[in-house]
Amino acid sequence: MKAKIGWTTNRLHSFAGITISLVALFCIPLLGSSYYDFLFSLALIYSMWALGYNFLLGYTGLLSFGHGAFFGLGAYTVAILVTKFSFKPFLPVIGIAVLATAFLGAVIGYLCVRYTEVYFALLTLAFSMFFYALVFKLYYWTGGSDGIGIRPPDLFGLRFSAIEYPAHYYYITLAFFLISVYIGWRIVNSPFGKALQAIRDNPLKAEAIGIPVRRYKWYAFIISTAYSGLAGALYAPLFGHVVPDLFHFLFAGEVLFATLLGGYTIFLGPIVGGIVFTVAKRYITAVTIYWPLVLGALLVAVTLFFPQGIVGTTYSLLRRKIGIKGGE
Amino acid sequence: MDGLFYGSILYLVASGLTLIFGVANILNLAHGAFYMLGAYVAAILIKLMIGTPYTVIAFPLAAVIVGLTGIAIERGFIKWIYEKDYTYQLLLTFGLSLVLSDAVRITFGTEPMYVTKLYAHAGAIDVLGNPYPVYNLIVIGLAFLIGCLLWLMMSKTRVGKVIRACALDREMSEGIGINTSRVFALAFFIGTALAGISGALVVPQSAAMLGIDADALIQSFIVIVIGGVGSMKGALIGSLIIGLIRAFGIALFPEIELAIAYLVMAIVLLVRPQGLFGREYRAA
Amino acid sequence: MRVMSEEAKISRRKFIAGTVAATIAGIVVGAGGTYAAFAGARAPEKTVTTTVTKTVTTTVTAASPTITPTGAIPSGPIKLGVITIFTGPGAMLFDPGFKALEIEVEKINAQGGILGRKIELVVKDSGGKPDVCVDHFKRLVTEEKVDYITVGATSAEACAIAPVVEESNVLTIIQEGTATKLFEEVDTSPKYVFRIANYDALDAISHAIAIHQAWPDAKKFAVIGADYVWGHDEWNIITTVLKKLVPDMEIVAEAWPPLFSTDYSAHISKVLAAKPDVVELCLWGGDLVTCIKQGTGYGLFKQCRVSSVTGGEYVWGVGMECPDGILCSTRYYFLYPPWDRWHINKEFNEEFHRRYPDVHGGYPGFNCNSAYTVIHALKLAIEKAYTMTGRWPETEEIIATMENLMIPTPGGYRYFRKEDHQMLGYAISGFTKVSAEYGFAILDPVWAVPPEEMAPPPGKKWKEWVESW
Amino acid sequence: MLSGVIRPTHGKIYFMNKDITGLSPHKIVKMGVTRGFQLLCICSNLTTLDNVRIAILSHMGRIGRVFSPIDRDREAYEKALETLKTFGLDKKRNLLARDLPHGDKKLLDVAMAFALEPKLILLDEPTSGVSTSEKGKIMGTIEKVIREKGITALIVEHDMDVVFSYSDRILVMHEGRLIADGKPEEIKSDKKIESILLGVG
Repeated sequence: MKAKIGWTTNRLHSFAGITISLVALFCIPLLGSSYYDFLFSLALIYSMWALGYNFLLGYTGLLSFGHGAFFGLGAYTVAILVTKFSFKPFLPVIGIAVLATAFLGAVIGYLCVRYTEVYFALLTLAFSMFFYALVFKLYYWTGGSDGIGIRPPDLFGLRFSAIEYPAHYYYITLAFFLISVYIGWRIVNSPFGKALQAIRDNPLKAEAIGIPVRRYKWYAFIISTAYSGLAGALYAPLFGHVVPDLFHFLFAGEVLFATLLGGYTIFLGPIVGGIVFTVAKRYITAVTIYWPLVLGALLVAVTLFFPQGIVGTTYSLLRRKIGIKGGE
Repeated sequence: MDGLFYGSILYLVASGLTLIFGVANILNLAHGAFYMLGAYVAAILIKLMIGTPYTVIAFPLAAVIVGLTGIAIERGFIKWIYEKDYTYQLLLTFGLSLVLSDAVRITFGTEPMYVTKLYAHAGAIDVLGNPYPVYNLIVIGLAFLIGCLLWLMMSKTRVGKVIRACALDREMSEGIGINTSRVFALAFFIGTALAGISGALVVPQSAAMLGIDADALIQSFIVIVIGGVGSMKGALIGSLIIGLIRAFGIALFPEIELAIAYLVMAIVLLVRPQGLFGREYRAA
Repeated sequence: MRVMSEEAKISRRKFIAGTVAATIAGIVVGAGGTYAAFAGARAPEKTVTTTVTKTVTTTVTAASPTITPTGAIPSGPIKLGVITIFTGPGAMLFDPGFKALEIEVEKINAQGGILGRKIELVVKDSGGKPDVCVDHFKRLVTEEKVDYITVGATSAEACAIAPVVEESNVLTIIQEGTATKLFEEVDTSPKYVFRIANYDALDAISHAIAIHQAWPDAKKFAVIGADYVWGHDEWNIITTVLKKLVPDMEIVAEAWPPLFSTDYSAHISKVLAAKPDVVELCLWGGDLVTCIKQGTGYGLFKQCRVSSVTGGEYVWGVGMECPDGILCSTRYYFLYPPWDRWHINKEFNEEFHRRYPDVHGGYPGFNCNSAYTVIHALKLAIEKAYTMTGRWPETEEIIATMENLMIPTPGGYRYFRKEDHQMLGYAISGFTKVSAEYGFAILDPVWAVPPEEMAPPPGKKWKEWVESW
Repeated sequence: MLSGVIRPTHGKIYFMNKDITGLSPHKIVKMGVTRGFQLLCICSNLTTLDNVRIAILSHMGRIGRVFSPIDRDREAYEKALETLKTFGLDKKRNLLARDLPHGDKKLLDVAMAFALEPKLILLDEPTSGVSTSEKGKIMGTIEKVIREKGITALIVEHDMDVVFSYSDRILVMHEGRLIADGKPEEIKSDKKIESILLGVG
């Protein structure tokens, strides 16, 4: 609903929607279950990841199988800084992780954005598996297949642990989440954001009206990797352990799934998708040992029957029922 | 020699993947699951038939069963998304791969399935003073034979021409009265059957176990990218290259052997995205 | 160093004599009554349907429980959280173990449970993924409020979960998760974490000693090892020990196939080209089977002597074609202690074989022994603590009891070391020999190394200890 | 080739005495050459307004603004609205481009080219796929705008009615060669060209 600012008739709806969701998000720790704090911290992290991912998939039309690697890179940067260098101040650690990821994203992206569709997907897959193999092999730095266990970094001298004080961590995640959403929303609605959408719809035309297509794709790639890096950096202290699996393309499949589940044509889609995916996945794995089957079937069903995702489908329904206007 | 065997298996998996991509323009992420299914089905069949002269039939039978599953999946799911964005195609096959591999686990259990006798009975022969397993030679020969048959079918028969026409231009082929839908189903049958037979051929010298699907999938990605996505000849050359990289990598630079293959894939994509034998790549 | 290596060179006969003594002691205690209750064979029950949350509730009220509770016992069942692996390649290791756990829980429940409380299993599948494992753990503790937890975990999972356990104050027994660094680095003074299986360093040290004893003349060693932390760690420890035992030994070749490879020909060729005396196969599961099969084709077993640190139960998969004379080690072997001398083992094997003739070659593997040990250690500790407190013991009281508790397991007596909560058990080694009776290769002769011979003293890292020989 | 999408194999392209051979398309646009497309070429999931607006922002050099909301740029908004009005599309500005009728889509395509305030505009069959009745309307609109703003337009067209009714100068190409160059009246009266046109269609 946030996405519809600009249509005065819908201002009220948008305002109400934003307020309700903010209040709901703030209230989660009041449920009093440290498990839910943990779960929703994770959900917000996935949301941020999907939001960033959607800059490529939804707004630029590029499907990447390599975003697990950037997520993993963020997580490993934090883990290595904290354990190998004993560098613990929270914000700088996160900052360095994001910068490192964005830098690598810039290098990889520069090579990848020349290609489209399946070739782009395959190239990102190749790079991500290359890093996977490296992380697996560089035992001294990465702990190989066992990964690295990390103690959480400090925030303003406040020692927090993901297990003992999950509510703290939840609010930290929420703060990052809100900032990311705000920045993301500004970018999407900026001329640059529109230019990306033009590239997605019609790269030829975009070029013809003077948009430097390849350079903008590259920027979009960097932005989305920075988001992945942030999500990964927040993920590491939450779990207290990172493993090379994060770099695997199957892990990147999760963000793809989350984005699609929410609906990638709409700004709100991946945000909702990230939350729903996380909660659903954790729930399904908890109740059945057939969870790969259920998740796979869910993915198939979404692809075939709800290609617009949750938010997209809801929008269409709303539009038909009560005549709310506007798309994007 | 060692690279050749690995390359042969890889060729069979990858040619199936590349055939499906070439004809139906679908990058089938569930291909590894079909390979795993082939291994399990073959293991069951061989166990049933072992000791009888019919054991040999187990391999083609496994391939046919996997191929039929392939058709069923194609008709049931994939058929609906040919016209859609490639994003949906990747996602759908990704979902299918999860479902299929979990279905394999539920059906066949978590234990690896071993097949005894066949590999050992084939024995070993002397090659340059070192023993070499005959079974490996059989597989290499078989892969070569299947490769030849595929080539003959594609270039000489009517079916092959129809398939190639579809691969080149779907709408045009429809225009001249080809039932493309049926051709796509056929491509899926052949493609998945190839995955099935390679899975089956691995069983006697290894085992049918969970987890072999992801590896097969990603290795054949590397192969078809190097060879050229959609090119049958490319699959052959690509698998030979990967087989060799692997054999030399293990001997010379074991530390980074795995990473090298991915790096080669990335470099080929960057320098020549259409692969060594692929059709011209159009940057849209 | 001299002193220890003298001690280390214990003859095979001495090992056997040692274990015979231990087993006889075991029989005396065993006959004492704890296990008499289920001496009689029961008809196999239908497997509990593997659905959502497995609730094992056997309503059979059989023989009276060993201890009749008198004090305050909470009503309602004991909730035991189980996180193990049913999906993915790791499942082959832990699925049979879970079956063994189910068998034992059914048995205990049939006898009235622990102090009259039935055991209810709350089962989760981690798929071998550390993040899922941690997630399940949190859910089990905070949402499902289980009393105790057992984790059938990989090394990575164990390392990930141990710090979480220590902060959540729930008694957690890890079955495998045998990373050496778990108690050496990750969790140096465990309180709530216990681990059953002999960890990697014990496996490797005992195996290295066995290699040296079996082939004292061997100088040139090579390895084909699974390319992940476990494989590299094992080989590192084995060679460190061998270097102490054979100062002029050399490593002539190393080949590292990734996990779950289906083709080892290049690795075998590479190793053979270096002409080693002994080739170590640091592989497990289907990988080991595949490698042995292909090794036969390449004449591996004709050209050199072969050993495997995990061999024991995995050579079953090779069937009757398994070459004789592979030196295999393992954490538990189904024929050891021999059935006629240690009836727990006989019972355990027969029951498992009756119910699951097709699972894991039809006989329990080392994870099954671990799973058995989990539930019986818990039972013994609770009952023993109860005799002192007169009420249902607190977790801390159970932990205090469990430290240094002697537990009869199918694999002989085992105990938790107080200092690091590591259970110590015999390490088994033996030579393969195909057996028409079983249809696969068994270990014959087979012998055991007692923990005192191979376990670093508490608080000491394996490396310091081995270096100090 | 002129607009830079395809690189020429040989020869050079000059625009206003500058060599633009092999420049990337967006640089050529900066120099004042824009194009419309034969096949429909608009961004169908953006609104009509946004389609034109990004073209305007691109021309104003503000397309790279990452952080300021597009709606806050009044100047771009006004300009976009003005362009839309010129093409008679202002009533439909909040519709998604894919929901426009076909003729309007063609107009939008051209409008985006105009929004760039070009010196030279290349139009490739602006009326292809449009019904005969609509052709006049579209061409009329285009002609009006071109003449008002004094833009040179290079139009490729097969429809002879369109060609003869709107052109100032006609170049006839046949099998890759230039065979005639002149005013519509001259071309019309040339028998040789007529035979080719009739023969080829």
